[in-house]
Amino acid sequence: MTLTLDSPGPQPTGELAPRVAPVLFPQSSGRDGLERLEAVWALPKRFAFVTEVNNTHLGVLYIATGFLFFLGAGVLSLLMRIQLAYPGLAFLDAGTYNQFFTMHGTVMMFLFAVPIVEAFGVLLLPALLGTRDMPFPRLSALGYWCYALGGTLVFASLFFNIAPDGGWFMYPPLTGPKYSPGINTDVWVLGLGFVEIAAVAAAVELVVGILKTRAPGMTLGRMPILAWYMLVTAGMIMIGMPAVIAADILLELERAFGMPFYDATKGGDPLLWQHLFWLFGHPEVYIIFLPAAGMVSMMLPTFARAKLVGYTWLALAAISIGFLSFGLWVHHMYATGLPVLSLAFFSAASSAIAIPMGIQVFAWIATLWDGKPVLRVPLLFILGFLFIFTVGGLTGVMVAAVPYDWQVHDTYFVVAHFHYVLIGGMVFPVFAALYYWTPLVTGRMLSERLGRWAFWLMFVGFNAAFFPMHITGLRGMPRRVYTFPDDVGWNWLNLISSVFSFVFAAGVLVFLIDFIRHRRSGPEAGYNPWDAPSLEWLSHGADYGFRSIMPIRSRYPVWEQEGLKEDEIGGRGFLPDAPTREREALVTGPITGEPEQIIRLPGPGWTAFLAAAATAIALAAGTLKITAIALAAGAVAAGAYLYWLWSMDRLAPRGLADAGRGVALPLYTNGSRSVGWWGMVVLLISDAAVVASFAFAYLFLWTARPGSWPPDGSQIPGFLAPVLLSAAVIAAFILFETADRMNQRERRRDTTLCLGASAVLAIGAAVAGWFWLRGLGIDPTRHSYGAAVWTLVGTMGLHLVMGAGMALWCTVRLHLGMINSWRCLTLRICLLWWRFTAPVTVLVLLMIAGFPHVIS
Amino acid sequence: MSHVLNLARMAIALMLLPMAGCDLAPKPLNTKHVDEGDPTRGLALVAGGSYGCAACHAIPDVRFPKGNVGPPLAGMAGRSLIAGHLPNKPGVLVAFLQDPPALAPQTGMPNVGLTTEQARDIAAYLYTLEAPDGS
Amino acid sequence: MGRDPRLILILVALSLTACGGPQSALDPAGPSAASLHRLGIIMYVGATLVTLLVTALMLVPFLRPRERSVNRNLFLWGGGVALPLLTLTALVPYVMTVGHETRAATTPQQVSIDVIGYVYWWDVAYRRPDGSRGGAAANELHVPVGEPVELFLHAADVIHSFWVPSLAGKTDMIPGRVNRMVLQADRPGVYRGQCAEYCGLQHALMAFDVIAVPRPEFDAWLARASQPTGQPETPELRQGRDLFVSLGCGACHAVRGLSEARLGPDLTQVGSRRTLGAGTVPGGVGNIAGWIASAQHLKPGNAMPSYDQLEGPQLRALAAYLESLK
Amino acid sequence: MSSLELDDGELDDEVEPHSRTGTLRRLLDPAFGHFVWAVHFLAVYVGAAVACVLGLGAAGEGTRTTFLAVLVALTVVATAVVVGHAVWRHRQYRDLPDQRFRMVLTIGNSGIATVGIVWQLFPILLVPVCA
Repeated sequence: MTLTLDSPGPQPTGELAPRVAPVLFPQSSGRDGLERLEAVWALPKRFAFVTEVNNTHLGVLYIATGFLFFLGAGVLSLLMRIQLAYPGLAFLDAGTYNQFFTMHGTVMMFLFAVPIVEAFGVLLLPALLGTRDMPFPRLSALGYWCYALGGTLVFASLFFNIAPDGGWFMYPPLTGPKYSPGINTDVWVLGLGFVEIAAVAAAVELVVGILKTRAPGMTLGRMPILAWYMLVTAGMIMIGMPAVIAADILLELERAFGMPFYDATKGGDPLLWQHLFWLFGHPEVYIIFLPAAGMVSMMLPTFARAKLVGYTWLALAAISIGFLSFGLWVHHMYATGLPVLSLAFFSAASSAIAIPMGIQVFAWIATLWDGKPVLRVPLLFILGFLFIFTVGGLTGVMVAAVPYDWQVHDTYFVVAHFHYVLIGGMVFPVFAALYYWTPLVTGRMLSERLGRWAFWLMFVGFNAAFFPMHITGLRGMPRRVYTFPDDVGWNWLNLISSVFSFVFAAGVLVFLIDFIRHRRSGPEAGYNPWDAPSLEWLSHGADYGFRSIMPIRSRYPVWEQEGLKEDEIGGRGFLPDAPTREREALVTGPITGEPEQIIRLPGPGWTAFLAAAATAIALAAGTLKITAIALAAGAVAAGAYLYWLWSMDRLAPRGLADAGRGVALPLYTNGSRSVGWWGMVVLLISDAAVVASFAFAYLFLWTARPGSWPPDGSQIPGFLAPVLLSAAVIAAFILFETADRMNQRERRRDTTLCLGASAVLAIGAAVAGWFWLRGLGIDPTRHSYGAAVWTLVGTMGLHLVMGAGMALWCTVRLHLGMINSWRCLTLRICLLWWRFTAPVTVLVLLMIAGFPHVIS
Repeated sequence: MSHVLNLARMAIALMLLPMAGCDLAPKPLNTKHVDEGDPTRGLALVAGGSYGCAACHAIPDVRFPKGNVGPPLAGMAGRSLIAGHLPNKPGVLVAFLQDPPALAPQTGMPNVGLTTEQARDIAAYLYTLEAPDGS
Repeated sequence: MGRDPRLILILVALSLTACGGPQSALDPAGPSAASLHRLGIIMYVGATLVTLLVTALMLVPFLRPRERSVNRNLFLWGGGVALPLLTLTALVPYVMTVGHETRAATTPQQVSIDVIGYVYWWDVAYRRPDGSRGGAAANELHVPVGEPVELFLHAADVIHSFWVPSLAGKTDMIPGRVNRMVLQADRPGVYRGQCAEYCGLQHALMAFDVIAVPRPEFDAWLARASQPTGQPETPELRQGRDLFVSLGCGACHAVRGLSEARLGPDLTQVGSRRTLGAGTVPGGVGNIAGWIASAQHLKPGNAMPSYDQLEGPQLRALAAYLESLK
Repeated sequence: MSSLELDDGELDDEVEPHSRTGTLRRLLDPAFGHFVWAVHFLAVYVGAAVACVLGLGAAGEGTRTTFLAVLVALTVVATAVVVGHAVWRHRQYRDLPDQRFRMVLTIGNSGIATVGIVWQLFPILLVPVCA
């Protein structure tokens, strides 16, 4: 892939120049350097805090927001447990209960679990990787604000009785236009679509951050283990989230425009949603679990007083889980009546994941055996995690067994199972992490005594509330029932669960009290209070992270690299200064960690916040069908995004700049060396997953009703039009390639001509595609076939229009002198878009034209 | 000092007064008594559901269903009339439960086929239902 | 923490002994449920042992700190790789052979039933040998004891899931698809089932009964279910029948010989039903009257309106008529 | 002061034998086994699903046996590819101490992927087709 995507071209190459005086921006390791560093990284004052884009600041906000959603969804669960305490209670009516359980699941999964583990990544990774910030701070900010505003809108729907009520996995046709005519479902689809996009933004940030901004010398094998886990997680979000985004788009197309993807009466199939949703939904569990496991792996060595046993094993376990978890999606569809053989493939794949899981658990236990463990509160939560998660994992093996799952699927057994997995596998580690890393942020320690109270209340409350649910489920209680009869034998089990759910909540309350208390009276933490081995403690919470960026030679640098602290404080690492008066960071090679570039990061600014807020308002107004506000806010959002894009690929001098330690590095790079290139690659992988989901929908709808295709009486597409369209698309692409070549030769006029022709061809192809489908008589609302074809072709048409827009964008920048033979990152990134769009469009056209012929 | 103590005593007495008042308020005396009726068995019959009492009436000890076709049965012990025109006496209630249309031709309440013993038990149970406080 | 394994053991033992309940997977009454239960027991025991092992291993370093460094290979290869690899290499093939009963082939003599899920009730139709719709019922399946019964599961509106834990695992009912499953009750009795896939507002009140009776009794029942209902004998019952017609009940409900509509449950034998409103309230004339007058109060959001404009005697007559249909 | 000593070799100590290959491909190479697993998994799953849609369930015993034989053959090929790749990488890396992490990562992933692939034989051999 890289070979074709990354064309060779002029690179302002970096060279290590140990004893040559650098040309630009000399760094100072003295007091003046520190002053500049502090000034550049200082937080904006008061209300302007919404303009801050620094990861430390955003990470804290992110975690706090996630925790608030956790509390909100927790309160919902307590209210539900009151309703279920006795049979036949009327504490909540059916409609309210259904909204509550839908929101409990939705909020816990989408607004708490995924965001908060990503938030820990955003907060900790730059420090763990020994750098100053993530490579795209404004993208982090956009991700955060999209999440915070979108999440708030979704949660607020509860107070207006328009909260979604279709269950957190929203199965159509129940959630289709016929059976859910209200806007409740639109709130879910649009609000969550927003949050999912935020998650993808964060994933792009995490992948590129981990690969491209590590401390010099930090090879892949020396990364803190959390980075491995976060890398796998972000990769999974990249591939998995697009599937559910695609499913959401199809559902909203059905709801808003009557395109029947899930409506069986018009050739749709409800199982299409289940495939797409669970293709994301099962990996989702591991997306939540893996970062938590990574945090456990970070904390364990500290408390075991020993290095991690099996670092490499854990890394490969994380990678294996990342892959295998995508082979489990039918796990949730065992009862749908698919052929038993198909189900059994998934059963076998689910079992294979037990091996990396086993490796992890035993690596952690071995680490405890290897050292002399110190039982502090975080370790207590980790032990609780190990126990609960083991139970949840074992019931996971049970539900993976197809026939057994026929009994327990959609019952309280499964409710118990996934709470063991999620609370055990994620909430307990997150509490351990909160106890562990709070001193890094607040500078004070939480109470050991209250921490023990919180742990035991949570541990006992959790097990006593959720263990009986296994039995409740086996004795026949389905999930999602707002009440139950009093003569089936579930009364005592439910009462026990209800009572102890409050004990669990009391544990959370003790933590909250402790947290509020410690801000005033907690003991000062000082430097590295737990005597941890990892780099984040070196930074001890300064806005800029480290005084200077230290070269790393160990997996446990704070334990093993002598004099690290002194050198860091003394400014004897890289970039001890901010001579450009801007925020700077090092870009390093993704595999070896050798320094490649100095990037200048954007500081505080309104763009990200404004873009997120305007988008949120536009979506909310759109959902409520207030068109004027939606359009106005949409225009503001579009303006903000365009301004943002314009301000990227800034004018940096061509020469080498001082990086400190006698090393000179370029300020500008092209191609695969630059972070922008990596960002685009990651984004295109996500995009490919969306297109693949649409293609899957097309093919799947055929398998649901095999027979004549097209089934709706429209004409079978011929080959002439697709071939002509493909030719136009390929020509547009080749013209874009030629533009890049011309630009390298500084032939500005030819470049402009090529770009212009490319844009014209692209737009022409998109318009011609429209007429082609119309001419075939394919109607998007008559049958699922037409809906699928229009969606696929329409998506590619959008890609072509975007490609044309990029050509114009590049033309303008070319003429303003912002693109030239060596400063061509914008052009190269747009070229990446075309290298993706052209072949994919051709493939899509081929499939739509060829598939009906293949099967007939 | 003793002055302060007296004040405190008075304050406590004042606070306790309303509660004492509650205890002293005249309780409606339950004179209704059904010979050979067992309220426990009666409640079991009502709550068992197969006679459908709760499908039409809200009954305090039955959580579900809380029917709204007929009147709620809370305070049955204190009611003056059954079905709007029959005196609420033990004998009448037992007979009414056994065959409502016979005593009240316009009632919607069907004869659900209770035996005399069952009707007595249910009547005995109904007479344990005092009016809830404040109503 | 040390007490927890014991607690788990006690609870596992409890779960295996406290089998009761009309709707319990722990109290199997058919070959399918029994084989799933056997698989379950094997896994409960295995899971308990692994939990004990992990918990013990995890607590050892706190009880007895070690001086030597740990044998990594034993943990990583032994616990991490060998333990799951060996146990699952044994378990997975076994799992693959369990539960085929529910997809087994049946012979033409056996009973075939179409079950159609509606929001929020179950339509039940017995297939004649020629495949046409024979006797019908609602929210109740009568099956002969000891024989495999073939079910064809449909959905009329949204997704439902057909589940009788004592007899077999669940199978979804999906619009546009027909799922097939085979069910067998080994002993006579009433087995409660319930919709297991969330299907909207009253998902909680969507239950049914499977009534297993000896073959002759079943045949007699099916014969009755296939015949038109008799003429009402008393004036009150006649008034009730007339009301059934004049109020338009027949626009939704079938009463064999009187109306054929199938928008709501078939009422041909409603007087003998164990429950009304798909398990909402028990049967019987009192509940029938209550249901007619306040269906929307008892089960808000179901498709039946509350007939709250009836006069007392009319309500009684209609309820009595329906109760007489047995 | 030891952390100050930094020479080129130290920064660059994970140089691979095939460092000319694109970075993305080099990053993904240790997960090669899992990519094969994914392709194999999709192949057998989609193959079985489409075959059942096209009426394999009603087909004769011979057709079904042939179909299962194809699935078994696919599994054998996929296993061979994964194991072969792991052996190849092992040969390349075994004398390079710097590459130990990469080697273990590659071989470990391949091992787990192999289990994932081989275990698909259980359903293929034990579960009736299209039931």
